[in-house]
Amino acid sequence: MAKNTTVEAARAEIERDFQAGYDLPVYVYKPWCKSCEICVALCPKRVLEMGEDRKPVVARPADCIQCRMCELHCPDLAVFVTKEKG
Amino acid sequence: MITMHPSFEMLRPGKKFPTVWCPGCGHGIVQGAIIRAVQKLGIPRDQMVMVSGIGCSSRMPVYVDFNSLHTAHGRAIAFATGVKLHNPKLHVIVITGDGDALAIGGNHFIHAARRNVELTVILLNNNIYGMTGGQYSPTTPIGKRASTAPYGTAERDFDPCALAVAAGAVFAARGTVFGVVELEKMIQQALAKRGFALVEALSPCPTLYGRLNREGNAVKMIQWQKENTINAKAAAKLPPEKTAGKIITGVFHDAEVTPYTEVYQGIIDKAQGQKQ
Amino acid sequence: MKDKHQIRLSGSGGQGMITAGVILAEAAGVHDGKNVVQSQSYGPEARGGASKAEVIISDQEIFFPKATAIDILLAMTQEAWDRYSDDLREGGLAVVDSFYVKAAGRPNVHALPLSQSAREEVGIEIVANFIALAAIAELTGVVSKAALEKAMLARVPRGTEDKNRKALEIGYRLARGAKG
Amino acid sequence: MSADIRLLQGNEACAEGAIYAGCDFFGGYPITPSTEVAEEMARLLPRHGGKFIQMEDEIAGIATMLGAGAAGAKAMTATSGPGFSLMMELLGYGCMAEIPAVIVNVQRAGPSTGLPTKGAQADMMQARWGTHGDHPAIALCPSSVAESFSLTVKSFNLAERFRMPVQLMLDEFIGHLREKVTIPAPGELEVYTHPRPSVAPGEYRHFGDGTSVGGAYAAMGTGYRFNITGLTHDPMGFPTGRTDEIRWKMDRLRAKTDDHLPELVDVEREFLDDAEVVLFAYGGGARTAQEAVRLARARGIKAGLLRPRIVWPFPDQTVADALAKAKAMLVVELNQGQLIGEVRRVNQGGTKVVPVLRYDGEIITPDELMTAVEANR
Repeated sequence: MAKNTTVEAARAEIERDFQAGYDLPVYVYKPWCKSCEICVALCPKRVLEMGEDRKPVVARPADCIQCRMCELHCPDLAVFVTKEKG
Repeated sequence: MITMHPSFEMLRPGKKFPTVWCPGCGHGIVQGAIIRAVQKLGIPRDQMVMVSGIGCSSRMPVYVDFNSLHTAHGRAIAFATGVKLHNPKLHVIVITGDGDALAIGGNHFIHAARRNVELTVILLNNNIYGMTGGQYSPTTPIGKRASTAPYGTAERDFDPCALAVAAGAVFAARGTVFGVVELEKMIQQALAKRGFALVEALSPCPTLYGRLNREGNAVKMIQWQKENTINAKAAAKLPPEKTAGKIITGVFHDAEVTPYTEVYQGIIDKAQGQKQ
Repeated sequence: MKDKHQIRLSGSGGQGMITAGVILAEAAGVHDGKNVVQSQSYGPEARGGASKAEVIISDQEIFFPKATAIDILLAMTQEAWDRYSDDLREGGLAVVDSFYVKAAGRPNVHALPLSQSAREEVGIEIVANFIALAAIAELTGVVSKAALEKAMLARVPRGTEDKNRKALEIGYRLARGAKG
Repeated sequence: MSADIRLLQGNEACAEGAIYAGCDFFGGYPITPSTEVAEEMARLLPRHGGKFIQMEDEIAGIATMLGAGAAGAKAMTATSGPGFSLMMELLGYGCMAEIPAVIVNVQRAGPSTGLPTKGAQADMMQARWGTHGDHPAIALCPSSVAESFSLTVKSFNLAERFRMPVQLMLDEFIGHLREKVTIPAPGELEVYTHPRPSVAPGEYRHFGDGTSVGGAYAAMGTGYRFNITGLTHDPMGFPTGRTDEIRWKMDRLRAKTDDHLPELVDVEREFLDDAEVVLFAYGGGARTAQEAVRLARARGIKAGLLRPRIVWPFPDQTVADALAKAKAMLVVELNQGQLIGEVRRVNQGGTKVVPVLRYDGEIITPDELMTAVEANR
């Protein structure tokens, strides 16, 4: 289930992950994810897969082309691309 | 270089997320497009006012860090008219749904278009009343099921873009959440218009409309949009049999007409000129 | 002179009874410095059929705002006379249009050719209401002539001042003739 | 400078009062017998740089007024009977969202279309209880054209201070009556405008800090972004389902009037010291009572008059005090008996409470009222 947090809390949590060396091209902020699978379905390179917890996982990071389809289509601002294209 | 979600800066401080919307509801996708459109235009958020009525879509203003006014069912456009007329410097976006804008609020919708009040109306059309459990709306297609149409509706739906244009809107466009990039451009164009501008965003309701009409989950409904919509420019080049039954998207109308608050400023000047 | 006057101006819709009432009230109230209240009939009652405006003028504060015992009645039509003359108190004075109204059998009724003089001398019947106001002013002194003219000129369209002034003169003259 | 004395209708004086009070927005829909308020505002507002808009119906009228009010305007609407009924939902919105505004109701006889051109005072309970849900109400009743001016100014002051819609309950008798009014010079009457916040935007709470009355609150576009909603909300304006927050909000609304009753009493008392027969009257109907109390005194009857100018909140204590000293209280109303229920509610002793009512579109005459006075002397 989604967990209610403020944007300030979300930002702090994500920053901590970044500082701890997060290096994948896509970030999934799980507390806001409602498991709708849109990001998984619309990724043209199948970078994302649904995990056992019904949240997306970055299964094939090397295939990401930074097209942002996942980010633009996530209704809950829970998925975003962490790296600029090119 | 690793970067944060670019929309976070526009979210309401102190407000808990995620949103009230169901999993896979298209409204959050439209919200993202609005945020990006405002960011790209560089409108200071202090000048932004988001006004809404009642319904699922109308919950949006609380999530975005603008001035916001969540009003009563159907009345968002009438409230927004007051905001804009009192302070024409403010950018006023109306967030409304198909039931809110076209049923209970239909009168306000056509009259604001007629007056050409500078409002950017984003009509999130999910073809159903979501908040109250799936009753049919003025855009539920005939024959489709709703909680108040267990055998399918007996009513024809109408086209909000055509209605707005007929009533005097200066801009009318229809996009989908599948085509969110185009949708975002339409919203940008609409925000830049001086006058009554409508963007109809087709936004699936998997929980109610999808289930009642066996159209599958959010993913299936978004993919349905991909397969069943044609851009107006492309459609114009196709034979009629290829476009039959498809939903046409795109910008239908884009005109320049002196906006309401400017005309009213002329009234003020005239009245003050006559003052003894 | 009695310090409270209840005046009813009646006629048919379009004869300018309300305008006359407002001007009389403004003249007596704003220019003569009396206390005044003015009220009138509205709506279907005021369209077409009989229309009335009431003015109460007093040196004292006026509480109840409607006329109960009429001191001065103007009736421009037979219908207005039939409908509104019952409230004319004993000893009250009436001015009626001699062309339209048969008001026989009442003392103190001055039948004056209001509309006829308007037509013949000014060329437009619409100013009959001002002729009537002037006649009332001359007969009763309820309002000063200076105040009446000032109030009237402030309310009439620009360019019509002369015709309206003439209407007042006719009214004063007719009333002087009636006084004998 | 000589005094500005004018002959005005009650409705025109109301519009002049609004301008005096600094009203800069009118949204409404014309309806008899309130239309002259709209017509005058259409003429006057743009001269003063304000805005007038005729909307598509009364719901839109009050909605656009509240929108302007939320944005920072001193806003107003005016209506009558059927239009007042249409506005009821959003009157509650204005209370919940704490938007200052003035709603003028020039009362006509109902129900339904009723008598559009004839007066009544039959919306008095609607002003108190017409919208759904518990909520505070402030309503004023002018008895003269001069009061139509001064009480409109007062309505705006109360709306700003109490941060809620205030209802000016005119009636057709006063709305269409013409009387002399001395327009006060600027500064002669108090004009109150609520303060704007001085805290840093991050610390601002649109519904916070425990000051629902007299506190500072922001206009849109001034650096303080806030959420306004008709949903029950917390101090930030965020919708809430928490019972403690719901109770906080509801108590905050109730406290607006309940905690400030002394400043919400505005009653005219005439000949009350030794009065045995007290006339209770308000608005247009009070004009008859003012006449009758003098007629009664001239006949040696110890009569007095109690005339509330603010009717909601009801002046319980003032009425109770008068009842305690009187043999009878005659309640004069142009309806089938509305505020008489309030009089009976506060009547703790055995004072006789007598209705003197008229509801045929005409005002009670002094003779009618004197008959009742004589019968209860």
